[in-house]
Amino acid sequence: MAFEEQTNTRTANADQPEKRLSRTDLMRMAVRSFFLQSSFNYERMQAGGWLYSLMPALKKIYRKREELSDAMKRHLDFFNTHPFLVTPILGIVAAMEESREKPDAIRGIKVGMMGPLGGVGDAVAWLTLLPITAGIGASIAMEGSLAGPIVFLLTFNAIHLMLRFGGIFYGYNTGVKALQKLKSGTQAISRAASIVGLTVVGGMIASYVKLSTPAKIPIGKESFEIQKELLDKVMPNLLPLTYTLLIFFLLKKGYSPLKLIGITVLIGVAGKYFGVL
Amino acid sequence: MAFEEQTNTRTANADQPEKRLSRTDLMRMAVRSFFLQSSFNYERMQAGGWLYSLMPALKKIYRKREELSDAMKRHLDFFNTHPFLVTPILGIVAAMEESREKPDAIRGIKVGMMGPLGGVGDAVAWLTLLPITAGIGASIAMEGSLAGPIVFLLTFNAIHLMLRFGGIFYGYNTGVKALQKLKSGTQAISRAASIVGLTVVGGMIASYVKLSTPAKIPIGKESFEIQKELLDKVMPNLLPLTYTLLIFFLLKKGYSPLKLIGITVLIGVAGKYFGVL
Amino acid sequence: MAFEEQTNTRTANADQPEKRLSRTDLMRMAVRSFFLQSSFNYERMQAGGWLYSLMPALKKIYRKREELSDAMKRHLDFFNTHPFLVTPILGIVAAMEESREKPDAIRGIKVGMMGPLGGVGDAVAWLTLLPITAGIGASIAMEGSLAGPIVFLLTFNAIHLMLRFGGIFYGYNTGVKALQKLKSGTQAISRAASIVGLTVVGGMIASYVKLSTPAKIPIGKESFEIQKELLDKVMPNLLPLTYTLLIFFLLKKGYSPLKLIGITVLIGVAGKYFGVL
Amino acid sequence: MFTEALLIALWAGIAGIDQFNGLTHLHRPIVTGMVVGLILGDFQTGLIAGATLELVWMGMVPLAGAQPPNVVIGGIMGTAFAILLDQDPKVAVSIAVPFAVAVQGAITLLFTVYSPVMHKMDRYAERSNDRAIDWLNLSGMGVLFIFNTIIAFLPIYYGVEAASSLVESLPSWLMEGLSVAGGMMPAIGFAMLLTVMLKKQYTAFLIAGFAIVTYSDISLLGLAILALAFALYDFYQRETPFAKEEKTSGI
Amino acid sequence: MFTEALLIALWAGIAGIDQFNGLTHLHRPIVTGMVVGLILGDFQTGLIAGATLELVWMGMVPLAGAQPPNVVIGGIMGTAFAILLDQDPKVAVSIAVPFAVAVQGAITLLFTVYSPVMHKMDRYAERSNDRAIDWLNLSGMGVLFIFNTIIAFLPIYYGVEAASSLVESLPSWLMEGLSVAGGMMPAIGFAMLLTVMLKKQYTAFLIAGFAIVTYSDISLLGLAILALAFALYDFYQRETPFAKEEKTSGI
Amino acid sequence: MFTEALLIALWAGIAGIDQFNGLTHLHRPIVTGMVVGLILGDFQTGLIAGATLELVWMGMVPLAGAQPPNVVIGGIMGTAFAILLDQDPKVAVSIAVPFAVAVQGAITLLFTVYSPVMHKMDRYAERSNDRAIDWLNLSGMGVLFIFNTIIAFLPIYYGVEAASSLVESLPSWLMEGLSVAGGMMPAIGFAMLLTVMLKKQYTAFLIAGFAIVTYSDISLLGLAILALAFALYDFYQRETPFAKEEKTSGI
Ligand SMILES: OC[C@H]1O[C@H](O)[C@@H](O)[C@@H](O)[C@@H]1O
Ligand SMILES: OC[C@H]1O[C@H](O)[C@@H](O)[C@@H](O)[C@@H]1O
Ligand SMILES: OC[C@H]1O[C@H](O)[C@@H](O)[C@@H](O)[C@@H]1O
Repeated sequence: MAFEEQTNTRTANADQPEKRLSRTDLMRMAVRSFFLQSSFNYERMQAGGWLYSLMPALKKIYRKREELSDAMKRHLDFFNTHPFLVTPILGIVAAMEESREKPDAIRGIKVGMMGPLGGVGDAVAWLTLLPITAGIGASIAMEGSLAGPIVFLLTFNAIHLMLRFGGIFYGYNTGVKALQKLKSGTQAISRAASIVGLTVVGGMIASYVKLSTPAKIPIGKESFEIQKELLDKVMPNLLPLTYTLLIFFLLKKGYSPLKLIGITVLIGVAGKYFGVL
Repeated sequence: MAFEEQTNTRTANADQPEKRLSRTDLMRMAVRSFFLQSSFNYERMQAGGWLYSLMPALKKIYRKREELSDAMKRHLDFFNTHPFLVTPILGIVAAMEESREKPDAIRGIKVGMMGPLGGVGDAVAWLTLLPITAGIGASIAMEGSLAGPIVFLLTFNAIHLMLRFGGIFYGYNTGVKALQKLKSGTQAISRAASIVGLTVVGGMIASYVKLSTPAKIPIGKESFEIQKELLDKVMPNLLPLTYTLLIFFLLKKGYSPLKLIGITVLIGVAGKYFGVL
Repeated sequence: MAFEEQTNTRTANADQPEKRLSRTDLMRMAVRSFFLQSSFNYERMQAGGWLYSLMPALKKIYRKREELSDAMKRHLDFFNTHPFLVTPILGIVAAMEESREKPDAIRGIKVGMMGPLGGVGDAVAWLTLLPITAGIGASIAMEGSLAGPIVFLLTFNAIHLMLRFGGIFYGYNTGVKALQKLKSGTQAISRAASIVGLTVVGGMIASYVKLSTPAKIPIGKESFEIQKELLDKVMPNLLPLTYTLLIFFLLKKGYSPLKLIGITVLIGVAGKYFGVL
Repeated sequence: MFTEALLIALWAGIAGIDQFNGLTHLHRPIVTGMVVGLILGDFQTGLIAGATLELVWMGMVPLAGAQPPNVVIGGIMGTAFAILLDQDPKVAVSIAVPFAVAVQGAITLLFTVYSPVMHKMDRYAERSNDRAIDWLNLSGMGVLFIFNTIIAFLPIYYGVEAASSLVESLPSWLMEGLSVAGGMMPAIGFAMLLTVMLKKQYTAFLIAGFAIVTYSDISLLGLAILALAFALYDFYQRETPFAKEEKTSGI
Repeated sequence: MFTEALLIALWAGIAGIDQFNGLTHLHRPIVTGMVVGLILGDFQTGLIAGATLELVWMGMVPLAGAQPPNVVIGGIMGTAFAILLDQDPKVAVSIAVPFAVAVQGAITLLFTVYSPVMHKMDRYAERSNDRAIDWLNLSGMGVLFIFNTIIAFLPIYYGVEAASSLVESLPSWLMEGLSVAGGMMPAIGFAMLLTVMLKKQYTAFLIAGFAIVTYSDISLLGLAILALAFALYDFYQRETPFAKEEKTSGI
Repeated sequence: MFTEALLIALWAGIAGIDQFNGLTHLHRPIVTGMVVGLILGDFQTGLIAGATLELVWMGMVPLAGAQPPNVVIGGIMGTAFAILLDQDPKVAVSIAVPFAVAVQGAITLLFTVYSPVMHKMDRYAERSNDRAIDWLNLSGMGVLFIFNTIIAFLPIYYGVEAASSLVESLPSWLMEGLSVAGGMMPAIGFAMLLTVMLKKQYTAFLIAGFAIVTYSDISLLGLAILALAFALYDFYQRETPFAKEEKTSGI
């Protein structure tokens, strides 16, 4: 791997003044990272926002005009990662720029990190943190309590801000060594997130998908309520679970979510019309 | 091991027309396997039913009278396995007969599989699947709902039929290779079945064994209800658990179930007579 | 390690009459061990009680006055271990004295065992067994039932006596071999005890720490009950958990329990005064 | 009464076949109890007595050909007499046992005397007469059908009256005691299961199942689902140790 | 009505910015529903409709830049129309979808036509003009604000009346059917989450979560805490195998 | 009052012995509370005050000879005064603490001044006088008995009246505040347990126990049983890795 060489290069530059970036510089980069996607486009995605976020570091490091211009051009390449996890990359790249690593090394690290961090971020933030906090918030809001949205915003952003501001210092201070820690930590975090996330999704299927049948089969004077006397006996929430799994398999078969929304509307309306839903 | 050689033998016979048995032949064998125990006896156990089940394959493979007679005689040896898991053996043996393996090899495989599959089948079908499905069915039936027996028959036979019909194709298509997969799968399945089975048995002890005492100790004007104020405080279902464990240890010590049924009747009647049960 | 040599020494002494100590002798030692701490003092801690407990063995083994006096002096060294786990050490040491092991070997074993068994005993008996049995007893007693203290005394002492009386025979019969078993068992037992203990402590925090706020925020004619409409929505028992964790961190920071009791009294009184508790 | 006795007997015949052939398990008390209840016009008692008997027979399964007390006749007689004598379903157990034990012996005998059939088969095999072997094999079902039909018919048709007057003459505490014993009886089925299933490394699950049901309102299916989830976790836990999983990980 | 429509539109503008910048997620239906409810004077319906829509959009998150049906406009329109047309909050879902899908297309288009901005940046970088780059980057927010404001304002200000008379002319079973469909809709969100999250070794947890909630009264937070405890156990279980732990042990 | 004070004092003497000898733990507040309640004719309050004090003393155990606030005198004084002053059992805690702390110091002193006894023993050992050593060892119990009896007797016999008039003169919010504090007090016992028991790999269980009790109706024993089941699973999980188990498998 190329890592070792880079670290060597860095040590070789030990005569360079290191750690010129101040706490404030790093904080400013973290704050700017909130605007990572302001000029999002399908040509280079977050490239504009990346340069915007890195600017405070570049301006401090490269005092000469040409050097700065060079660096800026280098950082307008295609870039895309998870917006909450951009800060560790910013931190590492800033540290590397500061110790004048070779541009190719910097580009390598940048590209090598953006993919995995994008994936992990999507898994942890969009697919676990968001469903859990929003799910809990929704469960409170459903009862008509203002606490729902508040709990959601507070818990979600507590972690959001921790990632952003923690990430920049972690990346800058640990430098390329952070990479190896990330590597082993990533796997464990994904697993833990999946455990918690899927448990909660299982619970949400049981509590939020509403589907039951009012149908009755008349037997003499009495009548047999299918929901209460059969389905609920077998397992409560049987229909919600079945329907969710059905949708899941249709999605796997390539049905688009939109089509499935349409089908759901049809089933709901027809079911009501015929008195079975 | 002898396996490798057999496989070689088989490949050597590659000029033989393979896969002559049709889907229908295999299906007929699976259906016949339902009558595996029709002539059950303590001399050779399922031998008659085994030959009966294998017949469709033998007739297709051995067109000459003497060959057929030979094969039939070979398959009247002692045989006994779990009735739901006979089909994988039928499948493998049919495949071997078809490729004219040596009779000794076939007999080896047959005998080598019937024991382990008998044990696993007893553990999984009789001691786990049956208690769980029947237990769940009984819990519904206890409330007087028709759904009890129905749920039992449907769930039990869903797996029953899957094993039978899945097994024959699995055995025939995978041939002797199936053996190795079985070997590693068996262990994991037994473990999973034990986990689920014992959890449910634990639950059934708590919900089905009915044992409590109406005895009261008078203290002045009031009275101390042993069940409610002592036993239930310590642990609900304490007596059912204790009694089950007692029976368990007596069984381990060699008491026959019949004797324990007698003892239970005595305890019940005497307990009622003396007002402590 | 010195173990192997000792075992050799012992075998070398095979001409000595072994196993002279009777069941009664061992029982008497176990009974005497109840008074292990009767002369507890900060100079040699349980040394007096140790000699007192070992006396029946020494008197049987050393018939000559000088030998006995020698042995007694040797066993007045500093000694301290967990009082419930002293018996395995008594057993091993008695077995060693009986086969006339070298005094240094005996002292080595004694000192080598008292530390670890002290630690394990504290972890298992004082920090797990006691909280669990007392916690369960308290939960029953809280409802005003006599069964609370009884259940506590019975369950606690069942294990207490098992350790004492089981330990002496185990130690004596297994001899120094017991050491190796103890070594691997200790770890597993500590882990299991921690699992059960901490689960129960978690449960006790939820059921025994009483802390809630009656404060309301008036909104127009209505009022917003902080406890019911916010805290309980987020999580029941939020305040008890928070307070316990707070105390925990203060203890870690070096606050004395006494100071924290004082602080708690202050908070309680002030909270009541200002109507927020 | 004749019609009912006949219908029950026919059902016993069918169940007797299913016990060894087909094995759809409609011969288990949970099903036969309901059917007998239907025939005798007391569906509810039939269901509940059947469910009660089912639990008692839980661990009594035929392993390696060994016959436990007969579940078919036990289930049918227990339910039928409980209904006809107007007793608590739990009393069914004490009634069922003597029948079940008697038939256990009879079946064992049957499987012994059926041995000569094998020698006949040997001879047919010699002549490669597969038709004859087919019939000889299937013939066992006829024997089972006739056997069970008769065994079920006689006591119900001839015995109920006698039993009824016997029961009336018994003191009430005796019948109530039998009912108490019936409630305890499932302990035997479960204990038998445990003798076969319980290994020390699985004790945890027995304990957990007991505690969860004792301290919550979960149904048995709910419990089974939870246990399944745990078994799945355990399975993958053992399959993919961390080191291995980690090796395949990204970045 | 003009004031309300304007306020909602401005809020849509803010939420539209937050969707890509800031990402505090005040743009999610659970928050916007409440805000729209406040503006329209029906706080409760807003909260509940928002929560309902939140669940539907659960799995619809932007992965690798791909846009799902727009959550901002979907959430706002769904809630606003549910309140203004006086419908069951569950009906909000069927209303929200067409808007959300239309805007999904519009945003994709926007991100495409925004590409030339990059070339401008290249030129500014050449001249190391960081100020210009700052402004160019931030400009996107203005576009999003204006876009969302307009898209939200028009249908509410001009469309409610028409929609209202339309709804009145519809048979009641249709609206009730939409409400049923709304109740089923979260299944889609959850199924989408599953397509991304569910690997076979995690099935256990999906099952456990479902069973625990089905058979107990636990809240989702309680469930999440339990799951967290399990994840912690699992984590340390994998980290310290017994052998290793044992080595460090005492005696 | 004299009789009661004397009985309590004698009980304190016995409990004081049990604290270091015997260790049957009848000296814990859960038992002494009940006994004091019996003596003072208020069994219920005694039980509940004892249980409350038990929880506070939960983590305060003697490790390596270090003395925590004295559990014997704390438990007895707390309960006795709560009953005699007719206070909420939770107030018992605030009363108990000052006594317990004073006696903690006294016991530490006692164990220090008891050191010379060892030198006497040395001399008896020289002469192999085992009888003398027996008596010398057991003598400590007498000291503990007398010490605890006196310490318990004096405040109860002489102090209640003064305390009673003091309490009456106090504002009600003060006593109620003490009761609130008493309710919070177990947090200290639990936190002390945690400082010794909690390692990071066990956090999972603390969380799980808390969540299970918070979100269900399980009793502590039920929880302990569940935890035991888990510990058993964990134990065998670590003992038999799959590979090994598989090797011994059949076929
Ligand atoms: O043990 C294997 C097998 O043996 C016999 O064939 C019968 O008892 C079956 O019920 C059993 O499954
Ligand atoms: O996949 C990484 C990343 O890609 C794009 O930038 C957006 O879709 C983000 O939401 C996503 O997190
Ligand atoms: O630590 C071991 C041991 O030390 C002292 O003897 C006492 O504090 C005991 O309670 C403790 O168990």
